[in-house]
Amino acid sequence: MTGSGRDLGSVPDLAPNGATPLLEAQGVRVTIGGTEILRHADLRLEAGELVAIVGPNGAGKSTFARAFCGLRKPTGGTVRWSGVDVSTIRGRRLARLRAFVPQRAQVPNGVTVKDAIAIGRSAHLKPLQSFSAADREAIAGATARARLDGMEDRQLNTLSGGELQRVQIAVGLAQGAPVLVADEPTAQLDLGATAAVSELLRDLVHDDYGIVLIVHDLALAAAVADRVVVMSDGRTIATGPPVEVLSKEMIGEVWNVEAELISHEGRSGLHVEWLGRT
Amino acid sequence: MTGSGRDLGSVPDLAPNGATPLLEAQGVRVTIGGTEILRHADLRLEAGELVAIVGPNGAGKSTFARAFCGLRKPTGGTVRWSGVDVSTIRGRRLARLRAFVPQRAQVPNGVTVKDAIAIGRSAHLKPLQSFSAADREAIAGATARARLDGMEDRQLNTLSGGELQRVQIAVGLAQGAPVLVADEPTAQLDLGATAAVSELLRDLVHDDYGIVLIVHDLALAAAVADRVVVMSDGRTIATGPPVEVLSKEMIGEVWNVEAELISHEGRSGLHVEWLGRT
Amino acid sequence: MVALLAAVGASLALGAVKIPLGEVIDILTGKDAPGPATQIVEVLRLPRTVEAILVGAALGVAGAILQGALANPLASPDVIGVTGGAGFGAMLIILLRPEDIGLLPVSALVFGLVAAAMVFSIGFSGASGGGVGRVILAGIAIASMFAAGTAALIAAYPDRVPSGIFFLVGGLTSDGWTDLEIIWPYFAVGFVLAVFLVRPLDRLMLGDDVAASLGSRPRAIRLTAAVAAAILASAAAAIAGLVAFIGLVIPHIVRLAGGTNNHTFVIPVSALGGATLLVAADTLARTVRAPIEMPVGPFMVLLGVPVFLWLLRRVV
Amino acid sequence: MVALLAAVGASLALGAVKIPLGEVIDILTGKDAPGPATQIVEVLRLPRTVEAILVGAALGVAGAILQGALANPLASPDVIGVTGGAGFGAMLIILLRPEDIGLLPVSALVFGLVAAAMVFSIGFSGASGGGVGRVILAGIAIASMFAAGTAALIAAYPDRVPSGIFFLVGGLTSDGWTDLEIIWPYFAVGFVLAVFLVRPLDRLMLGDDVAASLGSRPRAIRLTAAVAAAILASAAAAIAGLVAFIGLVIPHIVRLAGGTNNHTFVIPVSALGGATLLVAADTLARTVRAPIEMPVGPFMVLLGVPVFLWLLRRVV
Amino acid sequence: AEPAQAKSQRIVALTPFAANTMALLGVQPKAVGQTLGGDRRLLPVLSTTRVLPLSHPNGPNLEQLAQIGPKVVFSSPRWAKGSEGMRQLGIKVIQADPKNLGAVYRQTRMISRVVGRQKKGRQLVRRMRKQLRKKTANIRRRPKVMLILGVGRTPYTFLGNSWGGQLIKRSGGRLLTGGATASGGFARISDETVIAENPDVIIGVPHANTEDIPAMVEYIKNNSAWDSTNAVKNDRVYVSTDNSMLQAGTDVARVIGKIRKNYLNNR
Ligand SMILES: Nc1ncnc2c1ncn2[C@@H]1O[C@H](COP(=O)(O)OP(=O)(O)OP(=O)(O)O)[C@@H](O)[C@H]1O
Ligand SMILES: Nc1ncnc2c1ncn2[C@@H]1O[C@H](COP(=O)(O)OP(=O)(O)OP(=O)(O)O)[C@@H](O)[C@H]1O
Ligand SMILES: [Mg+2]
Ligand SMILES: [Mg+2]
Repeated sequence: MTGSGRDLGSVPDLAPNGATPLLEAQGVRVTIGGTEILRHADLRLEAGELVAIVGPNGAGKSTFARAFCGLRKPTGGTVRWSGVDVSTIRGRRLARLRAFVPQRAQVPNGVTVKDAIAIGRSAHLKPLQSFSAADREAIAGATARARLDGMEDRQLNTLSGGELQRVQIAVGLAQGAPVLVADEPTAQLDLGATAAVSELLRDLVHDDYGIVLIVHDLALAAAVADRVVVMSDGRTIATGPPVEVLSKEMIGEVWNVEAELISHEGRSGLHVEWLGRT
Repeated sequence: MTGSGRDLGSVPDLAPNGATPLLEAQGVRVTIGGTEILRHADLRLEAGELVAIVGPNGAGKSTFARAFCGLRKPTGGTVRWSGVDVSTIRGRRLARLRAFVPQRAQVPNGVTVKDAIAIGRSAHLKPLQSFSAADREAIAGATARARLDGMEDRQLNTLSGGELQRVQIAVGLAQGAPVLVADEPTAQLDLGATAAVSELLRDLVHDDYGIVLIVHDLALAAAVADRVVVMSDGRTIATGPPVEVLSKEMIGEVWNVEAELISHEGRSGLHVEWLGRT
Repeated sequence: MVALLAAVGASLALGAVKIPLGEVIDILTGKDAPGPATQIVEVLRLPRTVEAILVGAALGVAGAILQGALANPLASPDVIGVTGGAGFGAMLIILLRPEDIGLLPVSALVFGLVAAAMVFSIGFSGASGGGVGRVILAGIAIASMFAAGTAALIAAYPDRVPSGIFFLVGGLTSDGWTDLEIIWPYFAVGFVLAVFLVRPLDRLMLGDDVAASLGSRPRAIRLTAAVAAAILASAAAAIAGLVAFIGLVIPHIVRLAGGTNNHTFVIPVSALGGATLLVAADTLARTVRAPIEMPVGPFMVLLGVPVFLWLLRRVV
Repeated sequence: MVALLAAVGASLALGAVKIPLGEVIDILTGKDAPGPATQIVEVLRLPRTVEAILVGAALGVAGAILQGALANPLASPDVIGVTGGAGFGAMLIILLRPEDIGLLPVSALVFGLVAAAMVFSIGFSGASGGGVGRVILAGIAIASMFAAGTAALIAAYPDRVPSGIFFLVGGLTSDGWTDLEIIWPYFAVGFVLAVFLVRPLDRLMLGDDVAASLGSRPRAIRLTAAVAAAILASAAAAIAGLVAFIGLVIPHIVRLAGGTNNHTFVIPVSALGGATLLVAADTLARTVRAPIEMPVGPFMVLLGVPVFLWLLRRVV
Repeated sequence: AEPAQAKSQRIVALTPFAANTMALLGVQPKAVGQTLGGDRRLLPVLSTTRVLPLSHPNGPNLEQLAQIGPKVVFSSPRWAKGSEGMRQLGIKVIQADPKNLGAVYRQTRMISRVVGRQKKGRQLVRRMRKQLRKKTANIRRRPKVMLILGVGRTPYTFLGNSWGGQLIKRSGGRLLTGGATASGGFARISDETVIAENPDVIIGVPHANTEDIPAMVEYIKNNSAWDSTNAVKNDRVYVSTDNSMLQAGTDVARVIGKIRKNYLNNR
């Protein structure tokens, strides 16, 4: 699979310059209905970097992602995209900065795979404008990358769990933004598809995309991420290269599980004490 | 975590005897809208056994599970629960035979965790009958096993992805049937919760439950399953002990990925060539 | 419960003719001699109050059941064609054969049930039969058909329309026990079905797959629920015309107030709430401008909507 | 498109008075001398056909937009209070101030918009404001209020109700360009908004999160869609009364026929379909029992429901 | 029905026709009905009689009625829904709201039987027939008349079998469309037909107040579909706000005389 990379996206309105990172979130806090769900979360993303966010259920990963993507107003802290405060960016400009693939998909009736991907691209169009050849190419590229060729005319509500998740990714890809934020895009995917998505993400990184991947599979995170951010109880508690951060101690402390990343013939695998025989 | 086991369930109407297995599905076929989705699937489950069904997206795992649980009428083949044809079993009798935890959850408004688990138990009641002390104990047991204590009054639609999945499992547990069929119950779970679910499942097996687990994580399947069934393209193509079935060759053939199960200090981990550097 | 009792008391005690509460109690306990007062209480007020209780409860339950079975907050007896059918059946009598007005309840009941049956025969057939989408679409088609029939009748007999209005806007009348004597079995069947539907509807909330796993058949539940709602709503329409408000709004009020969608709570409380609202509104409608009787709808709204809006503001 | 043109041709050519098609064309191209035939075509048939096209298209679009924005197949202009408001506005004039009958379209329009505005102010406020559930509940509350108001008016002036029938059952009239001269800007605004809503509504189908990710604001889209639908439906009610069928059924027919929910397809085709159906049904209503004009509703149902049921049987 | 002693009998008359007939027969009803906002067309002798407000659907308030305790109620199909309740109260309900001239005579005789004044009843009918003959004599002109019910752009036209249509025919007018009939007695007539048939007189029965008549006339004249008709051109558009065109009374001859004089210019 070769990266047609930048062809997918158009040049963003706010071109990143060397100094400011693509995304910088500091001390983000979110309160829902009186309880503080996100207490203090930081994130920094450069172009050409894949950051994985890991952490237990309910740690606030999805909430954090929604906040720094501008989908939910934080109650505190700052989020800057290429130095610009996210609350001042709107509509298509925001859509061209980042694509967000949510954790829970809505499965509408009467929508085909092709339609859904085209809708993802529509963020690029001015009202009334119709798809250009470049747009159509981006749609075809996203379809191919998500390995959905031949499924274009299937209705979303007849897809298997994994197929649906690939469509979600394709929708995000068609958007063609330089940053892709994906909230557990591989939860329902089989091993092969997960590997394909991993390759795809690395390809995108190679083409200077910035990627935030929220994921539970620590082995996968370790394999694809340049940097891992660990969240726990509403806070980002560690950040750094996978091998450093995902130590046996950290895993034991945060996830309460006896597990270790072990490398074998250059491939790392997570060896977990599943049945707590300790 | 200790297994209160059989307390959860009541004695099924159709008690298994030594000869007939709890569940036996042979040559099951399912056709939807003219296309044959399930071509030929076999499964045999004994009490005290955990069988994992693995296979790529769209292989027909969910369809097979729905068919042998009596949720969808197969177009061919036979499904017998303790020797009785599934199509002749109805209503509460079927509900006491097996619990099914579906892949895609519906998230209703205005339902609390406690309510949902109680609904799972309601399959045990005659119309108009109300919960007995034993029922309430089963509900409390299911809540505790799914680690949902303290969350009883939360609304389902405010839960995180992983929390929701634990509720689904708890609903199935409250049902108290001797067979639990779970379709990817750990897809959204964190490492700790996955380990907890694994332990829970093994506990149940220890208490003579029969369990069918559909799962993408081969390392997990290998660790918890007594037997693994591989599905591909609508067929069950292999069955046997994990280490035999999940060979490097099988994985390469079915999932099209370079990966290997490697044991280290008694824990096996899956070492995957994520980025296809082959 | 207390509210219902208070409403019932008021309903029996108040009316165009003043009868002291003590006398009302004497009459009800059979202590009072026959006379106009006895006649008013026994022949007019008592049956009417009983009708109000039954109709209000039936509509509350029908709405709650349907909103549960179709998982749609806009569901109401309209949706399964009952309102359209009953309206047509009533107009047929009122406009076309006013001399047979005694047949009105029967005609409304029969056409309400026929319309519902048509909706079910379309909605529950075919591959996706029994799915929420199909039932809703079938309901739309059939309801439109009967609405068109009603429109045709109304347009043909404009001078008789004022007589039909009371049915279309809904309201109770004082006419002794005759209607109830015919209709009560339908209420009975509907309420009994509703009781047995409480748990299955709860299961349906968790999705068709979970419900099936718990031993229920989602299609069968949906059909039974729709049938029960059709029976209750048709019976209610036969007695009180088209009182749309209760079936649509009461279950929402109950859900908002209770903070839960559990049918174990929603269905019985909707019955109570519907009965209370209708009894109270009918008492107001009879007394506010006595001896003129006003339509009951505005009073239901007057009592119900403020509560609804207040809950909406607080809870959601 | 062809069907619409055929319907328009028939609408212009047919009527209670027979005018040969050749003469109709001559009149339209200005070749014919003034006379009764010219008057009939120019003052009666042409404006009425134009009205039918606009009203049909407006209702089709309003329904399609609302069903999309609220993700509910039961959504129609009823749901955001427009029908209730417009009905109240019309009855206010017809029953309370019959001497000012000329104000009927304006009153219907204004009250339709007021009701919608009330729904929006409740539905789009608060923490969960703009969520589908809240908007629907607010719509139910406000629609009930206006329905109660209408019921109260009707009860107060029962004898005047026959005058209101044609508004309530809906239908076009032959009265030149006067109404359109006042109302056209509303149609214009509504249609323009609808065009800009096509893509945002498509995005909304994939869920609020995806829509937000694509740079849309779900609440804003929902509000704009509801406003556009309110304007279109109020304008339609001002001209043709309460024609419920089109807004509810046409979008479903279009979706079933096209096999897609894509708004790029559904919205324009609903406009075409609504216009075609209303023009055709109105032509039938005028001619079937000429010189008597029948209400248009039954004919829409006669033409629309068989298609709907046929599609339902085939596609779903 | 058994002839009864009228004065000692308790009778309530809900329709003006029944009340006036009773009065003409020399019997006072216990109470008379009056619709909400409706026009009272009662004879002066009835001015002191107790009035029961009528509202849909039952007509009178049944509690009030029970208190009065009548033996007989003269009602109308409009209040049919209330009949059952009245019967339950032990009241005999008799319909007395004629829809055509023949029924006026029949029901007059019927009322006279019920109140026990059969002889007076026969005299009354004879007198009515004679007056009618007088009022319908010497018809010279037969203008084409459009009689419309209601307000707005979509009024109904009275057909030949409606009460108003019969009055117009008796008064010498020709109804539009040759007086076609339909089961309800009313229909919308296509404006195209109006232009083609070109009525000489337009009479509106709008359910409005008397003081609104000029506004209503103005509105009818401004209907662009009708402005080419003789009626509008010759300023012969009238509005009648009482319900004499809608509901039969005992004064048929007087009403016909009024129509001929005021609207048809036929005397
Ligand atoms: N609307 C809400 N009301 C109350 N609590 C909420 C709401 N939304 C989220 N939460 C809580 O906030 C916490 C964080 O949720 P979030 O979805 O961000 O977790 P997460 O890290 O993504 O978890 P997972 O891995 O399970 O998806 C959870 O405990 C969740 O229950
Ligand atoms: N209603 C339907 N119409 C057409 N095809 C369907 C329908 N339901 C399922 N399929 C197809 O049947 C195949 C098997 O689906 P199934 O859900 O059983 O797969 P699965 O093995 O569970 O996959 P996953 O691991 O992704 O959940 C898929 O290709 C799916 O697209
Ligand atoms: Mg999450
Ligand atoms: Mg699956």
